[in-house]
Amino acid sequence: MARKECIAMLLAGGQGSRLMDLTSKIAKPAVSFGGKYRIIDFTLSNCANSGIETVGILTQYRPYQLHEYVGSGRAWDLNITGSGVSILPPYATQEGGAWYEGTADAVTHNLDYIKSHHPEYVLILSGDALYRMDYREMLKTHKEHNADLTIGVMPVPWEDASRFGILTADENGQVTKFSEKPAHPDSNLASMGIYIFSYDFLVNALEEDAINQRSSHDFGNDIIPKALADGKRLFVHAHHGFWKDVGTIASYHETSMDLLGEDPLFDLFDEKTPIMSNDSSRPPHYIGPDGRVDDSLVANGCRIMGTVRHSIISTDACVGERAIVEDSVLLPGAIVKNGAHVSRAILGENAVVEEGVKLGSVDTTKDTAVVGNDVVIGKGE
Amino acid sequence: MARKECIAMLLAGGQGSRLMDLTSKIAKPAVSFGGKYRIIDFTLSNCANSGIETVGILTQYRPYQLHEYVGSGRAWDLNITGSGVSILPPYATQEGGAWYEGTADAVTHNLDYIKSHHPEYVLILSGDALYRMDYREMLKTHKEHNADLTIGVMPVPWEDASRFGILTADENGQVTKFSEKPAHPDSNLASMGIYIFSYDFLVNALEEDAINQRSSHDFGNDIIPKALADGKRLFVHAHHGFWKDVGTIASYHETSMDLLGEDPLFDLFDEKTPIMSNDSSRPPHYIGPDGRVDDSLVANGCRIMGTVRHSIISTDACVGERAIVEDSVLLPGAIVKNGAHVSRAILGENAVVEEGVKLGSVDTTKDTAVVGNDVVIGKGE
Amino acid sequence: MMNTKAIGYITANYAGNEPSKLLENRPVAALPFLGRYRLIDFPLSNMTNAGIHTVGLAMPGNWRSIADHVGHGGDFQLDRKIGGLYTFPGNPYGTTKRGMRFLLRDIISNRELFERSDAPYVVVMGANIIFNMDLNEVIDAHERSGVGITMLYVKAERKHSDASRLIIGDAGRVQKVEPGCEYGDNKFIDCFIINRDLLLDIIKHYANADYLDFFEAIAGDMARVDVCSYEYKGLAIGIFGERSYYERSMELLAPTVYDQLFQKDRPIRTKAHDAAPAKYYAGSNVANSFVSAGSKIHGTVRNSILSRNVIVESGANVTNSIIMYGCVIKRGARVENAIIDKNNVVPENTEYRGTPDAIMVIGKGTRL
Amino acid sequence: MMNTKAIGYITANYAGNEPSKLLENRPVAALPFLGRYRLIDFPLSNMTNAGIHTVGLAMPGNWRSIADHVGHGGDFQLDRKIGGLYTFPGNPYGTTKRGMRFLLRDIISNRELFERSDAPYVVVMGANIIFNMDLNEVIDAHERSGVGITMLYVKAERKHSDASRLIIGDAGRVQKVEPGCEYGDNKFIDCFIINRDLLLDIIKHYANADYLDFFEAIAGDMARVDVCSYEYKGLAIGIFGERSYYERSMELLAPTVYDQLFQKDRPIRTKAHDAAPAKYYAGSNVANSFVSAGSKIHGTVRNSILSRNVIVESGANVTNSIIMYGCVIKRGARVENAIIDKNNVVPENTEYRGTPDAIMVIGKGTRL
Repeated sequence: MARKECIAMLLAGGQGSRLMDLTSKIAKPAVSFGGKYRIIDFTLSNCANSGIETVGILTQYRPYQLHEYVGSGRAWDLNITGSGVSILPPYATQEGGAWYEGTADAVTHNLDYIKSHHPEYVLILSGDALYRMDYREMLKTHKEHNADLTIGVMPVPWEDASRFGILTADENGQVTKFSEKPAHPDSNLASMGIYIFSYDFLVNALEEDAINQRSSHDFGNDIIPKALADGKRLFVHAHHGFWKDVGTIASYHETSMDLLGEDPLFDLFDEKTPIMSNDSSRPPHYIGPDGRVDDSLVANGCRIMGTVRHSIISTDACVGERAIVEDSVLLPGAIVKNGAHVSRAILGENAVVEEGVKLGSVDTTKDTAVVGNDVVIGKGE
Repeated sequence: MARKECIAMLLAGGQGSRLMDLTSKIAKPAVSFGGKYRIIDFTLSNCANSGIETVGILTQYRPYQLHEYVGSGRAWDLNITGSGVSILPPYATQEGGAWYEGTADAVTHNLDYIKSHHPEYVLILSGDALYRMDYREMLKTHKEHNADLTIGVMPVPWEDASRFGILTADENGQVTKFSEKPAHPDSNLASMGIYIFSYDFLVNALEEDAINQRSSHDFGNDIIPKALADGKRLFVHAHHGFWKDVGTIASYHETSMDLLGEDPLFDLFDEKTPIMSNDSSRPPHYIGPDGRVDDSLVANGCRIMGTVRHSIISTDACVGERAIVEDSVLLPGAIVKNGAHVSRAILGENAVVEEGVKLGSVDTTKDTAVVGNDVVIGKGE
Repeated sequence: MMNTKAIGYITANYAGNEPSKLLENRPVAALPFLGRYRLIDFPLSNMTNAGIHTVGLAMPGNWRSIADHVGHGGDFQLDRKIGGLYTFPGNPYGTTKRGMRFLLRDIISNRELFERSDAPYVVVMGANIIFNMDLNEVIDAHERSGVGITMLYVKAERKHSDASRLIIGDAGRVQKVEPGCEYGDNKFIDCFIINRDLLLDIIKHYANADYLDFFEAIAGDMARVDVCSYEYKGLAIGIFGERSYYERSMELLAPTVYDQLFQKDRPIRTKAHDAAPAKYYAGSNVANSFVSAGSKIHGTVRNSILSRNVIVESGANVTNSIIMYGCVIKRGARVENAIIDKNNVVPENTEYRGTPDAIMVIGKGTRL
Repeated sequence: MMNTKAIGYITANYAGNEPSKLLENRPVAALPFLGRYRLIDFPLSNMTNAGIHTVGLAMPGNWRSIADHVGHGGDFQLDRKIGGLYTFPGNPYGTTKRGMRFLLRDIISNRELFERSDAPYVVVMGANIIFNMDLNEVIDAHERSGVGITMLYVKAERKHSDASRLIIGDAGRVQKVEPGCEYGDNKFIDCFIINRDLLLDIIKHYANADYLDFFEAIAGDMARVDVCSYEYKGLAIGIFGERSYYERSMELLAPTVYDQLFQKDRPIRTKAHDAAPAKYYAGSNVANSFVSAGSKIHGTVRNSILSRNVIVESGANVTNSIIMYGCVIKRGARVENAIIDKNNVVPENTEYRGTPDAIMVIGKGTRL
């Protein structure tokens, strides 16, 4: 197989239990986001837009919808013979089967896959954040420093720093310290969970980690601290721009709302770095004679007969006559029937809010209301 | 999703350890066979030629090459949005991960997949035999009998019957008895491991089996005996024609040789029911000025400078000058160097037999020689 | 489920008789329709939804926009090893003669496909009368009747000089196919089922008259070949020029009409695009309209159809209009009773206003 | 890795000047080559192997065989959402004028693709001079040199009246492009790299002379646009008619020649087929030949090239010949110094014998 400069390993195996009912049946990266996308689209589009054409996707938790959605990778121009996307679930060998026990362990189990592509560099990604990034820039940083490992970081407000894994670096960007959720941070550079490894170092680090009985086999907990302790060349690459994890209901809702407004924090419309997705050939949406849509995103296939304000209406969702939807996210196929009123809520795929039902509250001190996929909310509930 | 009449579940998870070195790194269904094919091609082609357009492939043992080879299913015209092939590896749920413990258990874990297609009938297949079959004929038998379960059977010579799972049926084809390797068979109808279930019966049978602590969760060991005991409507569908398992080195070699000769037992060239495969765009093969090929199959990309007799030379394999290959199978990329002599052997993918080496024996009382993938056989060995 | 009974043949080289700016650079079959589709999507989707896996497609001379859109049939599940989509050069100048859709020469060009098949029937379609039909019902009816050809028609709701009418006699037999169609006539919807053997016979028999339309060629022979009729009760939308294009598009704004063309179990397939969901800004005001992905709406839209990537700026007003791909309606501009072809910019505070009787048509723009 | 520096443009409508039965129903670009390829595979594979993801392809009028073979570019990794293969109607009668490959009108038809790109360079190729080259080396050389155009040439090994020669001056600058080429001349291999901006300038500047070849149009302007030359040292195979087709094909029987065209790290891609491995029966006798999948050999084959699904029956003898797809050489027949086009049956005990100086050519047969 032809030598590839850089391949990506995308960690997509976690359950994402903090997304509650939205991930009861599907893996987090396959959760719908932004009207017509799924969370993994953003990372896969970053790969495609960065010219990275080999992406191994490590799956474990309820991966069926994710596998179907990714398919051959065609939606991201990653259907390339001998490279493109590869789905890498846990597997059995002569010694029996082994589940992925941690992020590093998942990659260790697929070292054969990595080796078969002979890359010089390996990019480790996770599929649960919303951001645009040209990984080629990060690779340039990595090469300039002749680094063993380069870590993508994001400057965060100092008051938030103690919620993140924080990297301290010298004036050249070389990492001097890594602290997980430090009480008294001496840096505000938060790890984005994006790593570029030089190939030889990755193989060594993973092989050593695999036989370390005390390791939890996690990049953040084990591989990075060990590498620092061993005096390896670790550098940071700072990302300037939007980056947000969508791993909790609160952040999912907040990040969804970041897509709205006159000048949104994350612009889905940027044509230079398009967000690609596995599109579904649905017709344009229809706004009815009494429909009213304000400061919202509306995807194909929708039918809006009522009022939508500051919301995201995903593919094939419907809003009935005299119904009101505000500050909410309707996932694909969700239905708000005539006269219902939905505020600050997330309705799962094909969820139904029956006629006249009132759901959620505009009171931002209350939790966002969540309705699971396929759940019907009737009058009595 | 539109209702499908019949979908297929293809059991491709086993290790195939009796194929020894040929399956040390890849799953049995991905093993090369017949010059340009892989074993799973025959079953997938049967599906395509039978108009079955939804095929779930259950994988577990070292599935990477198998996943890459199957890809989007395009090679078998099974790249169909919302159906086509789906790779179904073991997965984790909220309750943790579960490996497939038996053939029935593997299907049980994917009942959600089956249900999502709303089929009337489910065809259970395995990917390790060489045969041509129109599953529509079997489905017709199933429907005519209004059966719960129809089992594909093959009349075998009476003296061989005690090596198989044997079904005894009345004059209408209704199964009256099932005996695993009976010492004194009262029927010569061997089970081919091909089942058509009516959907409701399958779901009930699997759900009951799943909670049965004494079950090994196997179709042959558990589901069929239980169904018979419960008085369900089980019928046989007799297959007349070639059918051979290729699960041991001896049967692999023997079945390979069945492709040769003036009027082969299995004809790769039948245009009505073509064997489809994921072709590799290699150039035509070249027979050198002193090349000599007799009673053999030679795939694309080969270079034959020496002599080949009664053998199968797979894609990109090479036979050097003055080398002799007889009664053998060279897997893709295998190289027999100048002056070497290979008899009754199977050379794995990219295996090399060095110059002048003699390997194997025409003596059919001896075992077939096997060289593993990527192994080099030098003079000293 | 794979259809083993029929293969398909579609002519995409109908050129119409009415000159139009919309058709200067594209064939009728490539006309954008309802925001994201093109007319050719409909016959192709009907074939695919019936499980037909082998389709011959006669291309016009200016085939580029069809090729860009249809590709190798992948979006229609027709990118296959066995069967699939076979495009070939049809008569480059199209079939402009009144009522002519199925030039014999084009059918003969596709002969090899008909010969290689072993399906008993061929479903033949044009691309300018569109519908969403379960073709298997018609194929089954054809099979049961045992006739040579079954022609599909609807009761005409209006005059169409460029459609054909069927003169139907006893037992539903078609006696004549005549050009032009008045209210109440049996309007041929350019779709018929024919026995493959019969088609090959006709190809052979009439090879010297290959400049004729198929139904002109067999006009004297209708009884012998046994041509039957089948009334289609659903919605069939004929596009013959600007007027019918505009009126039929606008009628789809009624959900009761729309629901006849778009049905979940028989999706209309089309080329996939990476356009973001349409964005409505604060103050936008849209009613009774179709809006496609990638559009950005600040202003007012009424009774209109917007294609992908249309921008309607603040204070702009679009009413009773069809706006195609990539147009920008600038601040304060007004578009009414108009069809604006793709990539146009309507400048600030200008007005493009037609009337219900004289729709204004603006040809393709040059915005990249 | 994706090539961000260049997009591609290929003309597949070269028609040649020599009449030939091989070219009655197909363009030169669709000529079968070495058993399983067609000439068009080579420029497309060169583009793909250099990571070029956007390619415009000018089609001839009789484009059906190219469309069938190339499809939507999937087998060449060119079936993409962003970029991919864009086919369009080139001059339907091809570029028959001597030495003309790059009709300006065709280039202009493709203007939108050039305009939409932001790659700095365009790689331009014909389809009748084939090679397997690392285009990135040439793109890099072009970039380093800072010139407007880099034209690729080889030292001609023979006379070609239908090739062009480059008159090269100081610092490798091309002064003139002239039709015809003798032994030792700098033979243009119909491949050049051009700055995209310059190409757009030339399109605009020479729009009124669009009936000219690109290099005719800029003939008076070579110095200003700064045209450089690049000698390609590898194998370039020019196919201009039957004679060169036959001779160049036969030369590939030498592994040293073959190995220059087929290299594992730069595969030649082509349409995938489901043909079984070739089958050799007891008593077959094949030497110094290429045999393609799907063939069945009972008889004798010497110094020949057999395409897919060829049957050579017992006692049949094929020598110094090219046998195309689906032919059957019946029992006792003899074929020598011949090219047999596809789907022919050579009857029992007949002989098709040309001589080395007068190769016999049999046009397409009718076997299904």
